[in-house]
Amino acid sequence: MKDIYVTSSPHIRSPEDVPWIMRQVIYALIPGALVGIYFFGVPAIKVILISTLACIMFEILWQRLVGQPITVKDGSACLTGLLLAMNLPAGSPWWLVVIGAAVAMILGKHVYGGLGNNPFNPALVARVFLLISFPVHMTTWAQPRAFLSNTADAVSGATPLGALKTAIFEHGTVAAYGDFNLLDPFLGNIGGSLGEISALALLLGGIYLIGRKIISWHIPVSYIATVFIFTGICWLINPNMYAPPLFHVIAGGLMIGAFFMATDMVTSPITNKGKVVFAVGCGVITVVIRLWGGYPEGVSFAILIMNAFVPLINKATGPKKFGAVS
Amino acid sequence: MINAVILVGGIGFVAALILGISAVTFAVKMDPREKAVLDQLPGANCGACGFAGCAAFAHELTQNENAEMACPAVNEEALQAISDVLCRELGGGTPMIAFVGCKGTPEKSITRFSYVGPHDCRAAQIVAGGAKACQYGCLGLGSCVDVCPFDAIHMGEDSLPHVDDLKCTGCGKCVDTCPREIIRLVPANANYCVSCISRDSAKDMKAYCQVGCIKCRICENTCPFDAIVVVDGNAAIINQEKCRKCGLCVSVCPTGVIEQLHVQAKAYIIEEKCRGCSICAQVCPVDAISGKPKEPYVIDQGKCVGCGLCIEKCPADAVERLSI
Amino acid sequence: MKTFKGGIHPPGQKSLVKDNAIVEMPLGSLFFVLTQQHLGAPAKPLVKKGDKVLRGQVLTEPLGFVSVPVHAPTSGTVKEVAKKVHPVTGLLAPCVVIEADGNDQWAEGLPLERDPFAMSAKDLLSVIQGCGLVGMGGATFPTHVKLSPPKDKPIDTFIVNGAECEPYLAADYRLMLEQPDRIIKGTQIIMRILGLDHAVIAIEANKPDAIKVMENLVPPEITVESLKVKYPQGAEKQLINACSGREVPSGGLPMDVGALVQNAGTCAAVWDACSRGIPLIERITSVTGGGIKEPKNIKVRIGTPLHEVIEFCGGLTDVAKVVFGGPMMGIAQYSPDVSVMKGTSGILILTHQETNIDTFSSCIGCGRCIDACPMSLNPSILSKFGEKGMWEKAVEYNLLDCFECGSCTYMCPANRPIVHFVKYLKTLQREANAKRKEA
Amino acid sequence: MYYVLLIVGAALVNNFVLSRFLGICPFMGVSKRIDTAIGMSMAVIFVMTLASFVTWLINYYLLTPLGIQYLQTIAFILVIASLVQLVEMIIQRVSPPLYQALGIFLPLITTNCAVLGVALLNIQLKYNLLEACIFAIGAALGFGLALVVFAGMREDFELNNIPKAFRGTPIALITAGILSLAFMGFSGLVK
Repeated sequence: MKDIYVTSSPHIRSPEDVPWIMRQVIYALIPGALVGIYFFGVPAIKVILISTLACIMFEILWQRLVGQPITVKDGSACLTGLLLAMNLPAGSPWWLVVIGAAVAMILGKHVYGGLGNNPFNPALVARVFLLISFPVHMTTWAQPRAFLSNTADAVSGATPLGALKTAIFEHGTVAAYGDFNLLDPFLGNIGGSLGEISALALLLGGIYLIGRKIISWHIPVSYIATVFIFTGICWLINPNMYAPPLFHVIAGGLMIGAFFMATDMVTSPITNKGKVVFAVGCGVITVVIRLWGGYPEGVSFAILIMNAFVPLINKATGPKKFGAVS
Repeated sequence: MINAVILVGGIGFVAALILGISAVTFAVKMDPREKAVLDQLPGANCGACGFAGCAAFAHELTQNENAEMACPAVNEEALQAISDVLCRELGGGTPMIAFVGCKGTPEKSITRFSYVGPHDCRAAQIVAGGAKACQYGCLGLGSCVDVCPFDAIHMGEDSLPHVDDLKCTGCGKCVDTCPREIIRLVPANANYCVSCISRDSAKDMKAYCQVGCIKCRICENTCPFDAIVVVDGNAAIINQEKCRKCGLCVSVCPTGVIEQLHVQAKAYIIEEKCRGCSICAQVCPVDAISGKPKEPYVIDQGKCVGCGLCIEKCPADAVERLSI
Repeated sequence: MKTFKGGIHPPGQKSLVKDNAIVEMPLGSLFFVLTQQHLGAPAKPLVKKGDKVLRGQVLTEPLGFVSVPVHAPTSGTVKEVAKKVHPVTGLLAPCVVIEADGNDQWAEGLPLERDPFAMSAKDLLSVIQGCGLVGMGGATFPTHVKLSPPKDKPIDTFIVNGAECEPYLAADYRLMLEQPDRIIKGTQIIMRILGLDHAVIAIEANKPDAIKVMENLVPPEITVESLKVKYPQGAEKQLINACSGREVPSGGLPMDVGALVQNAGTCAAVWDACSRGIPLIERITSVTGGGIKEPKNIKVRIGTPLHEVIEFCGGLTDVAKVVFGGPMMGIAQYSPDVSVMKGTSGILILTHQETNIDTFSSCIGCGRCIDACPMSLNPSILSKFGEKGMWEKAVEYNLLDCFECGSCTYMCPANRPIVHFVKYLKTLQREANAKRKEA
Repeated sequence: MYYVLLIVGAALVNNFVLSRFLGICPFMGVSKRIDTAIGMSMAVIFVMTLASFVTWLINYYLLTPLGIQYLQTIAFILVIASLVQLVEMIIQRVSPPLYQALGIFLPLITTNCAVLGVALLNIQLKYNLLEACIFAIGAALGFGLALVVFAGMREDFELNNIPKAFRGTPIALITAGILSLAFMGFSGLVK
């Protein structure tokens, strides 16, 4: 009986393994990516392809280099690539995407030992790295559907949050922004990163993930609720200075952040209690940066900063022990 | 200018005053020797001395008059330095090194099943007692390698751990880690060790291992110095104090389970000094020395095993080791 | 429906064997009766090579209170008292090898006829120990010890465990369906020993016909409780939690909350022992899995070697793993000579498709193990400590509360052998404690 | 509100470690375990506040009247060094475990650029005495926050399978870099 396997119990396993989970997240991202492609056209496809391929390539390259088994099959590199693409402007030049992929895969993930060991969300590390290193490229937003008009000045738009910040900065009131159209950001007809424009598509993906039990409702719901309540209070106090809460929820990167970036299993707390604490922290930092900070958008920074707090949160919020109270 | 001098001097003086006062008020007694001793210890905090790290051991050495040198990793120089600091002689003990008592490579020693699980011997041992058919054999997952603080053990291509004599300090961490107690400490100058600890009989062993000690006692009968014994069903054990490193046991062992750690330098006879007394030829356990009486004797380098008996017995100091 | 917090829903796979009536396995020629088939103090062999033994004859003498004897499964000659593979440890252990003579002749006076309800509790307990009864669900803790609680911890809740939450297995189910009276009468004897006027038979809701049979037969002082289908519903602490709402304190025993759980098979064996004096020499076990040609529920003598069982069930097709017990907590076997024990509730032949022998990767922090853990532990961090051998830290995270049900490991998408790490850490902890005591 | 902003500004926006890159040595050295990190943070809060207080007085009541501000750096180092020595002695007496844990790093505060930095910044930014102390507390809080968060992460690294080449300081520096990137999000929060 030499070809018999002997292991510790249990002897059966759930079929839901890591590649399966990664596949589900990728499926959930598809609607958001499709909306991006619909509004930004061919450049969006290019960014998605380059980013995904570059991430896979860098993973293989690194693992070859250090002599680790190659793990691209688990789909995490592909997912990181897709997430990174969705966080970049559709018109990003190819080299920007490749640099981002390198930062994500190597600095964000593999120097820490690969999937499961990284404290920060790799895609966000790359995004923030690019945002600070190449601010011009990273804030040159393509206008939605501009590729159809076939004009050279396709790159001139601004994100709703950017426009809001400018309005407050230049005129001291939100009135300068105009009226808060909620339908366009809901559907995706706004400027912004490739994948963050349509709240609807991201919401669909998020609901799919929750339904599939890949993510729990705790992070997205607490995150969005915190942003809504916080901005709502500010708006009630001074509607001249602050935009309505629903606008803050729908416009910008909150949806993709709450459903896809903050919920990254590796870099979020492990218990549900911890997830709520984490998400509230993300929400507060996001709003603080959006309302009073120098950057119009704070989701990436907020999640990265809270990523750093995860070990502490995990320590403080262990599960309640069975039989502790009798 | 003068202001500056006065000011800086003044601040310095005031600060010195305050520090001086608080040094007295908040004084904590600390033996200055402790630091001196600590500087001499290796600082690897391996815990082989039985204390929580080098600092704790340094504390023990200075505070306890009777504390012996329990650190296996200090060298002669450091030992002398510590003795000087403490003003008492510290016994060093014989330097030891780790020795792996198993030669059961996957080809020579069969496995019972395929193990899947953590890559750790101690973890593998709890699943049906480990995959190796021999209950005494090396599992080959390298827990000893991971635990070595001196990078002195490495897994060889034969899936067995190998000790680097030069790096091994004999701290014994690997000995504690090995779930099958295969690794043991032997004197660093030991030359021959038995690479098997199996208590199974030759009959049982035949089924799963070709390189185990089969308790045939040939080595016991061959050893000219009674240094090797097979007792109570244990594998052969070499008494390192009695062993004269002749290596005869290696040559007679039918399974080749006795390992030679160092190459012994062979002996040769200095012609001018030899008086041809024939004592060397008589004591040689391998009959490597021949010659005619009153004429210089010759050592057959092919036969000599470097035991050194002749060197010891020669009345004329005519035998020496070849330098290697 | 009653249940507990946490747990998992692995596919039941019971249909493989669930509808097969219990068949008695014909007598083999060689029996390997291990002397230690229980948890606790060892037992000393009373026979030597060449002795003639009869069916039901005592073979060992228990050394201590927490110990039980083993008995000859059939009549024959002792071929040798030697070391054979033990299915629980996988190591060699003392074993009485009996060469059957084929007559299957009972020892003198067996089986006898008596009214157990006329006997005193003390007598019943000594009969139960003398007949070598242990928990037949797999833990093999001596039954008489469980039935002798200390005075300051009286038992008021008695639960008969018919949950059989392990996938694949259907031995208890068949027993409940075919011989419910044995279980009920055994339950009544245990109630008599403990002086209880009430007992609960707990059955998972996926066995409606067993629940029905039981409900029709039970006397009014016994109730049948239907439980939610969830693994590990049949684990002692979880079962008590589900049935009575009580939580056995960390590090404590069921008796600390006044509860007692006995497996349905054990109850049936208690009846046989008390009414007819028959020792525990055979049991019902499910031989199932994708790798066996004819899955069966068999009544098999203790000591029957594995290869004979496999032969009786038509032989193997594809085999990756052989497991004694259920797929969640059972123990993988490697030797065809390993023998059926008192605690062997099932023999699984798992194919490569059914079992998972992939290597594991780093924890991705998904938290599924935490949701699954019925003891509300943090298996994720325990497994990380396991990788580094940091048992002191693990003890701080309640390592010792884990009873290795395997729910976390079943769920883990990264395939991490969490239970293995836990066992490993517990071993390290035990060794360190032993060392400390020595010093 | 002004003082709250002062603290927030010093702790988050211009975090001493993550955006001014002061005090990296103790930040790397004492961030291996959370409890020592907390102890170190306490020590730093205490030393920074005290140092700010004393150096401010010295600057405005000794150096300025005498017209020898050019001696700032030397005088401050002198004062801070003695202060830390004092703290060290007190800790050694009062809490030996904390002293053991901080070990070599207490003397490191002596010449810690973070402490000297806060003293010099106080003068440069023309804070009054109260502002100087509050700024020091904010800066020390920011230092402590970064230290504790970082210690939490490094404790987790112990359990992770980081490639051998990156274990210890390399991974800590990379992480500090990423954390610093993240903290840049706060820029512009307080002018």
